[in-house]
Amino acid sequence: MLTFIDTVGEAVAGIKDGSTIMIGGFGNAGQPFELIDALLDSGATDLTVVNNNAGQGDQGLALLIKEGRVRKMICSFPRQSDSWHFDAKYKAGEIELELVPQGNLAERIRAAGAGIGGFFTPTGYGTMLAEGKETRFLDGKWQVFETPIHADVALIKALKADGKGNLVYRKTARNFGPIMAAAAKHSIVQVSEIVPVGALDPENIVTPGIYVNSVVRVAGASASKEGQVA
Amino acid sequence: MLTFIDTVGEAVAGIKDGSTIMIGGFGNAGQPFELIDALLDSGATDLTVVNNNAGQGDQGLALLIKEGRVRKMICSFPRQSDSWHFDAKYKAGEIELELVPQGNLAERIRAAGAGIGGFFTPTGYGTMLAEGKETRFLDGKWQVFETPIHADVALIKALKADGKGNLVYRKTARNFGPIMAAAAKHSIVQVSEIVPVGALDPENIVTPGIYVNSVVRVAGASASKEGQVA
Amino acid sequence: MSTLETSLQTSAEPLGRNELAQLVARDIAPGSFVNLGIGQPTQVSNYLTEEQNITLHTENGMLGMGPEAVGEEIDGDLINAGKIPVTELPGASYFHHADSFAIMRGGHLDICVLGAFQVSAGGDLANWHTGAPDAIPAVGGAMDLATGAKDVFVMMTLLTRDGVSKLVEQCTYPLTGVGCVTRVYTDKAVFLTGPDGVTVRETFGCTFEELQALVPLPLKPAVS
Amino acid sequence: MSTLETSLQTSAEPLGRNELAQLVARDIAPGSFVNLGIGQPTQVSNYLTEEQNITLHTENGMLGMGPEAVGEEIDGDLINAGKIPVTELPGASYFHHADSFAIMRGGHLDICVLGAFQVSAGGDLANWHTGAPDAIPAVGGAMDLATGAKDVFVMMTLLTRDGVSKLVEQCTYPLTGVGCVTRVYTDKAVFLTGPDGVTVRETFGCTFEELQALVPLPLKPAVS
Repeated sequence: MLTFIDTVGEAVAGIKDGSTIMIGGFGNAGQPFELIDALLDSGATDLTVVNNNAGQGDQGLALLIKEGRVRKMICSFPRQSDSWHFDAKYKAGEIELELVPQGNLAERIRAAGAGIGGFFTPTGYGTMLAEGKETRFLDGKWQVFETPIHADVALIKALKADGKGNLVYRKTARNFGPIMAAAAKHSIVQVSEIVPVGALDPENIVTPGIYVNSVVRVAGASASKEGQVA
Repeated sequence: MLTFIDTVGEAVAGIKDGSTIMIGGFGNAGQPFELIDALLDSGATDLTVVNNNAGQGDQGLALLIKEGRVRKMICSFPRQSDSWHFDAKYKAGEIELELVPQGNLAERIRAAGAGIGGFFTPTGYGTMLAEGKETRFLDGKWQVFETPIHADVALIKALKADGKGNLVYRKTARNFGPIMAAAAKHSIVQVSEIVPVGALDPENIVTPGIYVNSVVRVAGASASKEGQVA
Repeated sequence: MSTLETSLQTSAEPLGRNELAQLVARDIAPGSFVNLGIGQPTQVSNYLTEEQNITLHTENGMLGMGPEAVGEEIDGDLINAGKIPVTELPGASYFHHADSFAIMRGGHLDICVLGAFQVSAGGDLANWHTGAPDAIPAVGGAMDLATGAKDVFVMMTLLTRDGVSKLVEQCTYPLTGVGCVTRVYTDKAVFLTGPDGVTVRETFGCTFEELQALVPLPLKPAVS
Repeated sequence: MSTLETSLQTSAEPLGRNELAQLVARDIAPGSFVNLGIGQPTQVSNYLTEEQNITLHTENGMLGMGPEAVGEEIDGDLINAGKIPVTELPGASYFHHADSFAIMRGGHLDICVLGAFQVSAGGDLANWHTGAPDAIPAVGGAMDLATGAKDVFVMMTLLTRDGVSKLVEQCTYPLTGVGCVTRVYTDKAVFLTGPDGVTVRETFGCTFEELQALVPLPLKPAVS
């Protein structure tokens, strides 16, 4: 059931300790900073977080990690020049890491939303990231068995939502949003604009409203030219 | 490599006997009638055809079947009130049928385009369409192993192509087009309009040009209010 | 939904096809995303109210499907899964076939309504193939719908033309899905199916005992 | 491409980084779809000509990527896989992450150009992890690129700072992909890797024999 919510605090209020949370974004593009800040304020802890990275600088996901709220990260690229909070927790043995090739991360999230119980992919075959995994020779190649990544909640940033929860995104900020919205039981979306039903062209909708549970408008959140791009 | 071709005849001229051909469309919506007619004229035979249906009335795919060009149909719904040519060939034992649940058909085509070697799905478990197939209990459900459907050629109808081969479709005529374009080695697309590079909004492109090999304009082919809808 | 259950009770007459469609429509929770199968289930859409705010999915690539198109509205590029021209409601969206079936297969549809040849006590569904040796098999999206939706409602007459119950201990027709049906709407009763057996929610034109006499498996009356 | 091969031949000096990028750029067939990895491979884009009509893919969701953005062009919503602001060329398209990696994983990219720690005689690639016990592993899209593209070109210096060949019989660093590299562009030579062993296409600032002395595996000179 779709609801429009006034504040990011109310939007994340139901998130329970121990939840698995998908967070959209690749680097800063598409990262729902305001929802992450609200999640930090909510006090929810013991979280498993699915994101491409493991936080940058002193904001967003990086702060959630710094404050010890994240038990486990599932991501493809945790090591960045400014991922110091993850680095510290990881070296202290205080955070678990499931490192996943980026394409497997995307495909496993997609599989969860599409009801696929597992799939074979050539990516990772013969590498340490496939150690212990089932392999099979298919279509002329050795392939590795990978399983879906489900989540309780997805936090996503989109450009606009209409009154049915249909979403459109902006440029490369689209990234993980559409597949995470489908993979999570409950998806919470921050948008910069809410438009009337019928204002989005049905041909151009990227995430149909069936995948959207909560929408909150965050003023200025589309202002993508602002701020620093790390 | 993308080429723009003047006639449907030239567009299909390279199709070899024994090829596997995906044909877009669901019922008549999105069915590339002109390309199918050209394929018929080309004389190519011993074809395996992938389509949701097995032809309707006395046109398109139905004629290809009538003329004995189709060795095998891979489809979900061959039995329609006007699928008499398929019916006759099937009852005479002159055509092979691989019957696939429609969602498996779509997902198997998608898998081919996405480089997935196989996947598990609950669809069909415990039914005669899963007989002899590997099963596995995953995510709390019994699931069936399904494999990708690859093709040599896809024949597709879209609304517009730009100079880079980017495609947009129209309403429910989109159906199998995008996934077939990705699954086939060579995709041939008939469009009603070719527009300059830059005329399509990058946010709204449904099939990126990387999946398109040949584009041919068919005058009036978008005239979807014309003709009979069976 | 409990208010509906108590208000409907046992009625004096069996339900006609339209009344059955109306009953199913009233049982669909507001805000639901629903797929209506080809044939009789399609009639349910005639009884959905604007207040219910139901979004209809058609597996050939659309959410927000409107009523059947008439006259000038008819557009060969806008059809439903039964290949009937339909219309588009405000807030609709289009997507390709794999994305459309991902909606279904990923468990995102609240309800799908399907016809059936047979439903078993355990909720097995048979609705795609008579099993006759000369029949041309055609499955379409039936297996995906049966397996993917959160709730699968079946609409059918309780008895065949020969007076045989279509609600059975075990299906004899080829299966569409295993243990997938949650409710069976018939002209004589509404049945709830599940791991605990078959419960009768309400009867139409017959008593519980008369109904039990027609159906070759143990029924339980609903406890409200 | 054969005209390029004969025109380049053996040069008197090792190639600088820019010359290497230029060489790779010249070897990319017109109309190709290409993904350039983070770091040195990104420089290849500086030498692609308009006539080549190359379409650049960035795995974070775009085809038709243009040059790095400067000044007013900078837009935080438009970045490449290295998280650098870039621009959009006419005919670009955006898609989500699964669709973007499907382009790569489905074998639709003609070429990807990657850096490497090591490449083996059989085309194994090691470019994501030093294997050091205290290193934080980070793989990103490297394994998908290595496995998915039709051709994988590696750009690297032939020798480490310590003078050890990065072209090796067997990789000692953790692998990114098995048997995936088809060409290795280095400052001292261009190598073609494949099931038949390693062929030297051209040398820069050294003879074939001098090159062979640096590399601990049997090389073959190209036969034109």
